[in-house]
Amino acid sequence: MKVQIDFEKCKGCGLCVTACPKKILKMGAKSNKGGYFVVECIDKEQCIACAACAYICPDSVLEVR
Amino acid sequence: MKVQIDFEKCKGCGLCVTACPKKILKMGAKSNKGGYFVVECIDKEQCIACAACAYICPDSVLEVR
Amino acid sequence: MESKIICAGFGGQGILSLGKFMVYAGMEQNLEVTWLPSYGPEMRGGTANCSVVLSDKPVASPLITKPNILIVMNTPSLDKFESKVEKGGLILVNSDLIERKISRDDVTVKYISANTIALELGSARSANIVMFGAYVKYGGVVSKDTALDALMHQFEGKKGADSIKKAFEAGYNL
Amino acid sequence: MESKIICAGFGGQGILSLGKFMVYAGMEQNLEVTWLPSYGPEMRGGTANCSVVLSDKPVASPLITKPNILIVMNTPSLDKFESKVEKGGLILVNSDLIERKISRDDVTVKYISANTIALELGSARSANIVMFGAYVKYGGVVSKDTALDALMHQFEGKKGADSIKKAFEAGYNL
Amino acid sequence: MTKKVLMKGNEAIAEAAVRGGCRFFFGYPITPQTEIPEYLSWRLFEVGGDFVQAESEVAAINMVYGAGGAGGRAMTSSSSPGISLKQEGISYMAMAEIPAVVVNMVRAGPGLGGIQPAQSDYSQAVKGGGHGDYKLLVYAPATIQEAVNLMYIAWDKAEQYRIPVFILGDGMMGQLMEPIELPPMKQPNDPEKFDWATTGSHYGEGRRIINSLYLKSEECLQQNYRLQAKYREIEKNEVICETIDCDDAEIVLTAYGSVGRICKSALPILRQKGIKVGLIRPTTLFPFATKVFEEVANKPNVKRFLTVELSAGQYNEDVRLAVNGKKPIDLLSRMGGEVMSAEDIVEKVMEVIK
Amino acid sequence: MTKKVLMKGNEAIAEAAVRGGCRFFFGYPITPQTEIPEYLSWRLFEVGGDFVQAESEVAAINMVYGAGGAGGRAMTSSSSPGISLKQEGISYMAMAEIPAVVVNMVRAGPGLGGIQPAQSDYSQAVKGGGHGDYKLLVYAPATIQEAVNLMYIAWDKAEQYRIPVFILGDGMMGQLMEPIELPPMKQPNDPEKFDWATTGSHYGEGRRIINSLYLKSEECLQQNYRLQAKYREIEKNEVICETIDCDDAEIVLTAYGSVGRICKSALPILRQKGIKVGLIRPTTLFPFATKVFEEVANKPNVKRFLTVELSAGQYNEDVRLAVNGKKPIDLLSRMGGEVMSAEDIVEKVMEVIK
Amino acid sequence: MPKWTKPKMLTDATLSFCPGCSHGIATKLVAEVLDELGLQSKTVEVASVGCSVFSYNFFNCDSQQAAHGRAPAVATGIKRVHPDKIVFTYQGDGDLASIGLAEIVHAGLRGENITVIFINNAIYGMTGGQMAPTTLIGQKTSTSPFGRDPKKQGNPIKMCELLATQTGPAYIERVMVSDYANILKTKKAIKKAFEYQIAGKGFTMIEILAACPTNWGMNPPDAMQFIKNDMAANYPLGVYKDIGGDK
Amino acid sequence: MPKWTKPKMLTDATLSFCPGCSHGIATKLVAEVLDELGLQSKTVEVASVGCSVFSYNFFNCDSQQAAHGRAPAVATGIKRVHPDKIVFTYQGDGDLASIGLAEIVHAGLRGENITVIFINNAIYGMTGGQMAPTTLIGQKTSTSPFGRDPKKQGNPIKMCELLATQTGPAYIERVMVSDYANILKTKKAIKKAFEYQIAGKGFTMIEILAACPTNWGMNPPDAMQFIKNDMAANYPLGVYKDIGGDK
Ligand SMILES: Cc1ncc(C[n+]2csc(CCOP(=O)(O)OP(=O)(O)O)c2C)c(N)n1
Ligand SMILES: Cc1ncc(C[n+]2csc(CCOP(=O)(O)OP(=O)(O)O)c2C)c(N)n1
Ligand code: SF4
Ligand code: SF4
Ligand code: SF4
Ligand code: SF4
Ligand code: SF4
Ligand code: SF4
Ligand SMILES: [Mg+2]
Ligand SMILES: [Mg+2]
Repeated sequence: MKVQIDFEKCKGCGLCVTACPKKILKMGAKSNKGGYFVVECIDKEQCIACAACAYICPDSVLEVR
Repeated sequence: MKVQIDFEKCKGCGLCVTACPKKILKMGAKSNKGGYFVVECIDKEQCIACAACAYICPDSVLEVR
Repeated sequence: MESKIICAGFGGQGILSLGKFMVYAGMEQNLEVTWLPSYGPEMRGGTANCSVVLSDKPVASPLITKPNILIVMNTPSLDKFESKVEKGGLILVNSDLIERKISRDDVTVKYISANTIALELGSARSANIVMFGAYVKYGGVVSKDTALDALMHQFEGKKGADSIKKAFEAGYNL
Repeated sequence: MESKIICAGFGGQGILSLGKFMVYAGMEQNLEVTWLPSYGPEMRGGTANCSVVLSDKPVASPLITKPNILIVMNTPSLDKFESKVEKGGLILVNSDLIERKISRDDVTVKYISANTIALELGSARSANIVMFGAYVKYGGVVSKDTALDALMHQFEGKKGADSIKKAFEAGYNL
Repeated sequence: MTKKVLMKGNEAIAEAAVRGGCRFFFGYPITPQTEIPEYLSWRLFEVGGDFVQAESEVAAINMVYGAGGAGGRAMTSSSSPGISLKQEGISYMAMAEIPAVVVNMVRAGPGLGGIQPAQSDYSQAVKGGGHGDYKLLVYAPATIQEAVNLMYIAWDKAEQYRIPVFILGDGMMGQLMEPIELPPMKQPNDPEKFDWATTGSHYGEGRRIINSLYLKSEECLQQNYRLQAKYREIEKNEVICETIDCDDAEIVLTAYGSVGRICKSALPILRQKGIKVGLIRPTTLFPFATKVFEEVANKPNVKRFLTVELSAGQYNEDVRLAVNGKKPIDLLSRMGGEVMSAEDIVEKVMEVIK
Repeated sequence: MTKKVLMKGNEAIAEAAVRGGCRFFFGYPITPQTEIPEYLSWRLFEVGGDFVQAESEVAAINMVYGAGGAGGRAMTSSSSPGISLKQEGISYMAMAEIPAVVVNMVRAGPGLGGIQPAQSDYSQAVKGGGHGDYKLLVYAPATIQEAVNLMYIAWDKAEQYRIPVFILGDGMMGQLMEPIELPPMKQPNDPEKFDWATTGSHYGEGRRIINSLYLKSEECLQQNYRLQAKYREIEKNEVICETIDCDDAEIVLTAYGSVGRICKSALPILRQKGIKVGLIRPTTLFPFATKVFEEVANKPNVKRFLTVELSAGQYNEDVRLAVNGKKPIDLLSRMGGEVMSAEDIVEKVMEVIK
Repeated sequence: MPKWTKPKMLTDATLSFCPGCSHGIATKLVAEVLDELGLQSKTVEVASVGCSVFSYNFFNCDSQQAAHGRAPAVATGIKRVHPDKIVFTYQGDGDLASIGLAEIVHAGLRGENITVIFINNAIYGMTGGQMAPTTLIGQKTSTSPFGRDPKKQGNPIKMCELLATQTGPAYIERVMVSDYANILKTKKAIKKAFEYQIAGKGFTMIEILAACPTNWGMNPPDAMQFIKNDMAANYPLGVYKDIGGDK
Repeated sequence: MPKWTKPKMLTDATLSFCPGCSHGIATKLVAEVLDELGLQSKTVEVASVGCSVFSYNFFNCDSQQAAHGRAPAVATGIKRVHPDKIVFTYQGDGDLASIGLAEIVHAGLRGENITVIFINNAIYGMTGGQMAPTTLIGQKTSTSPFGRDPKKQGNPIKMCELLATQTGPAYIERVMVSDYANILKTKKAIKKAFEYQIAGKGFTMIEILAACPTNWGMNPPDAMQFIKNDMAANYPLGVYKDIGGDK
């Protein structure tokens, strides 16, 4: 399953984007109810489940399996 | 004039006695109005005016000239 | 004459500034004015609102519980304040961010695509200026010229002043 | 019956203990008692005093402004309290440390060479016990036996108990 | 009758606290109450409790907050300037509903003032020296025995209402020795039995939160309503007040604490002089004995009141509120650590009735 | 007319302080007053003054003690919990007679409470939240303009009486913006001209001592007499109180600060409904406008009072003391940061008069 | 096997922090450690006054909210009643190093057996960006608008250095949450601190260099760089005290 | 030429200290230094709460009595109004290191240009002998009646060591008044501190190991030996910080 994003919880801070060694996370164009633009995974296949993104995310938005 | 003792100010703590290199100060038998036994100089001649007694006296009882 | 306005929306939408524009305009027109923001850390990422009073007598209470004008920039704010508007009052709705319609029929309502308009004019952040223009038109206690003067005064010497003016005009001319 | 006593003197003369001896004696005799010391850092090297009340009814006020018995161990204390003693009251004066005489003639006065007596008995520090003995004799609300019992109870198992007793007797038998 | 023991007020208060179940003391030295911590610094270890000399009064009151919130029977004691430093903490405890006991052996103020007895912290204790609308359950004992008895029940009341209990004493009471009867040893409640205490045993839904923050004003209002309802309840149940000879009195003295005791000694003197005098001596200052005053003020025999206090009229304000204009009230006050005697009171009575 | 400027309450207060001669600020951030220190953190340097963000409110008030005692025009500001921490220092300042200004922009309490406006620190400010018998000169402005005017004279009054002046505002006033007229710049007095200030210039006989310690109770009493005499003087000279329409009123509203302002807006609504209503709005809380209340209470047309306040009845106690049972008094109160509207007041009036 | 899921010691409440705030990271790390050490039913958290004031809503255990600066005193009270339970404070730099300085130092001197999580973000976050005791020289804040000048606004306080000089503290380390690797180090340090507490070794404190993007006026990734380049340069990372095996 | 006479900066008031109390010595030394530096008409003393509370009666200059622990804050207030005057505090260990810890540390961090005379007598003298933050391990006091046990009553605080870790203080030295030679050294240190203040170098503190014969239950000469043998062993003498020429 690798990385999973909880759309409503993301605050769009962009920290996970900087953390991902595979550069597969990027800020999306869609905003959630909180008005935040939510991060997207542009290529789940490449995800190595390293959890760097999950560790840096302040809001426990990302789950990595 | 060497060491001079202000009888009423002395609190009889005995610190000057321990400080005098000439051992010429000793606790006296007379008490002042405060009820303290006042220090005495037993041999003014020997006083070298080193002021060790004056420096250690907490109550500025001793004057050394 | 006492105009009691509540402006409400998300933090970051320029809600507090919108209120200040009204106040400056009111002052320019020699009205008595007050501006009271909601404040504190609960604003962080949450909602923001302010109460503005424009009056020809000294303002007794700056705290508005029943506005006669409501300007709303998001749905939660509409939910919160819709019912409080006085009968016969005015509601200006930013229809770009609020999908639903007003349910009351005893108030005047204007739906304004403030974000779209602002974006079209090339200044995405001036949706609040568009709303201000609309307010001057429909809220009607300050003249257009006075309001525009007061507004432009705030942006004097700053870049983008031109697009501010455009946004105001667009709002006013809806 | 209410006996209101002030004991006063230098710090270090056992003034507070003197008051406590009275209180213990009073308790032994099933009287109501209170003991209130002067307190605080101003006592340092200065004067000490305490107020003692012995009564057959609950003590209403432990604070004594007009004692009927005054026991003084130094001149400043005599100066301070002499005039406050009630008419017909009693003043016990430690004449070893107080040179002057009492100027009033409406009170009973006993002059006691408490320090001399104590010194003669070989316990320079029990001048206060001598005064206590005299108090029991002249102050008269507790019996001699009860007072002595109560006193010795305080020194139970301590060395020098014997000379305490002697000092008491000396004071009592003046 | 149990054997009476002779004890200094401060020590008796400390021993009574232990017997009343107190197990934790946090405090800082200050005259004239230092014998309380000194006594407890060895006594609490004997009963398996703990004693911490805090770095300051501010730290002390917040340690009490922590210990009380965790279900322990905790107390602190101090005197006037130290109590002022505790005001923020006391306000927190009131809002967070922490059961605990705070003792103030009042000394002369304001400022560093003096160390002699005073009653000039009345308003601070009763009206709220800290911020916000709160009340403490305020006991003002007149004798050491009464202080002992109140200390003994203090934590029961504190836990019953989840409220800080405040003992308003004074320097005289702390230093005084008199024979007292000590109550038997009582065991404190097991913290785990409280449904609000943060004992560290709770996880998830049932977890306990001790808190005084309510950022949403509606919620803050609700918590304030809760507090006010509790205060009304306490007003209904907890008033303690002694009334003497008011049935035929023409002049009624009123005083609390040590001064109440002094007033008592003035009564027989005045009666002997033929003056019909009574006394209202409240033991609780909050809840205030308003009804007692109302009833006495309504008696036709009562012509006037005389408030006697060691402050500029702080207590007298509550007397005036309770009497509400029905009868005239005079004030005999001393300040700065000076204490009036029974004779002073007699003199004042003679003056006001003529 | 001078040109009016639009300013936030907190900033206007800060600017008015500077114009009133304030040169030293010592404080600690807390909502909703932080704009005061933020403004002064640059403004004071422009006028040759100094600004210190203290390590705590406790440190801040003691810095003010030092600076004020040295003859400087100094102030601190805070909000409820922070003001509680300053109580010891305020009591010291009262006793040592330090002229200075303390601002409290009151928020909801008790405890950490909330940050919305409240008036629940009334007793603390007026009755003495610190220990001992003392009073502050307490101003409660209703509008920013009034706050500005009071700040402008605050140090003059503080120095005239050698007393701490206390400004009791609330969160709403601090956050509100309205156009105000600013007074002209005033230069502070030279500290060397005071005969009490520790300017460091004095040696031997004429040296200055700032102190609140009086270990001998007779001396402590004398200093307390001195303070009380000063307070009587202030009561004689310094009452400020606005009275509206009491001459024919049947019901008289009373409120202070922001609530006084809201009450004003209820008056025309009520008059329109045919209700004869008046208002007493005191600006000084100490000294209290007792005489004004007495006179109004004595008017035969006045049937009753309605106290309106953002607390559980703290202000109402002073109203009751002043009215002294002459007329019935009702209370409309809000707590927790909730603020009543003019409509709420109208509703309450309708309810109590029927 | 999941590589990362939300720890059970975190409730479902939305964190009240701004986007990219390091408080979120630190809170999560503490929760993970408590999970891993199995401390969920024997822990009391003490929340302080600052942006983390609501942490009693986030940690899934018993909790007390303490007055500003007094969390170590509150923790002392709790720990004395329940010496067998785990007690920790979560404090900001204003709370711990300014108003609460006496309380933290004396808790340290007492060797109070508690753990202190100290979030140093060089700013008063909650109140909107005033100067903190740890604000760097030159840093602009709303009460040092021209940049902190040591002559006017004094010098930044170094808490680890200060506490390490005293007897009482068992373990003191400074870490940062600027990036993945350092976040893992931070977690390790936090874990060690709690292990020391379990072993009864005494006072432990982890100072975490953290970002406040909002009041620093930076976007979160830049703020992380600021931690690494500026904060860590002024506040050197490392172990300042470790009594190791002895108690 | 007189070898020693009472300094003019001492008034004629009888010192309120017990016989043999080190406060008398320290007070006198400060007065001598002020005399020698000619500071009599440009000095404000700040008295603290402790046995030295009446020092405003002893120093022959302007003076303010400060609330317990707050002397550094009061001194800050005075110094900001009169930066050209000399301001010093005279504080005990309870005052400075317990209740007033935050104030002294932050005055140090601000580099407040004041001089602090810190009398460490390991006891609360004024209130009758309770444990001080500096009470030695094993020392009996009225609130550590079985001797200070670090597990129960915590560890003694070392103020010079603590302050020396921070930027802000200019000069910090620990001395003692146990004997003539050390009294001269103490005087020298005090003089240097005031000279630094005159030169505007910033915060200076002299910690003086001192005796409280009364509450130590010793005669004064024995108490002096206790300073030398016990106090100095736990509180090493020496210069802890000296920025020397730079400001
Ligand atoms: C006694 C008191 N003073 C001041 C405040 C206001 N206040 C709330 S949080 C805070 C500072 C928070 O800064 P910090 O501790 O660094 O935490 P952060 O928000 O940066 O995480 C202040 C001053 C308060 N609540 N109580
Ligand atoms: C707020 C406050 N708390 C406590 C006290 C009581 N108090 C007076 S002096 C003192 C301690 C003095 O000890 P220290 O500072 O070491 O001075 P020393 O007497 O030993 O010279 C204390 C606790 C006080 N006056 N004010
Ligand atoms: S788990 Fe690793 S690789 Fe996958 S998205 Fe997260 S950071 Fe990138
Ligand atoms: S780190 Fe978390 S909150 Fe930030 S953008 Fe990524 S998923 Fe969203
Ligand atoms: S001056 Fe020197 S020699 Fe003379 S008495 Fe004093 S100590 Fe002794
Ligand atoms: S040192 Fe001074 S006080 Fe002590 S005995 Fe000698 S002269 Fe007297
Ligand atoms: S203000 Fe700063 S510290 Fe507070 S939540 Fe926002 S980013 Fe975090
Ligand atoms: S109690 Fe101790 S410190 Fe105080 S004056 Fe006496 S000897 Fe000196
Ligand atoms: Mg911070
Ligand atoms: Mg000491």
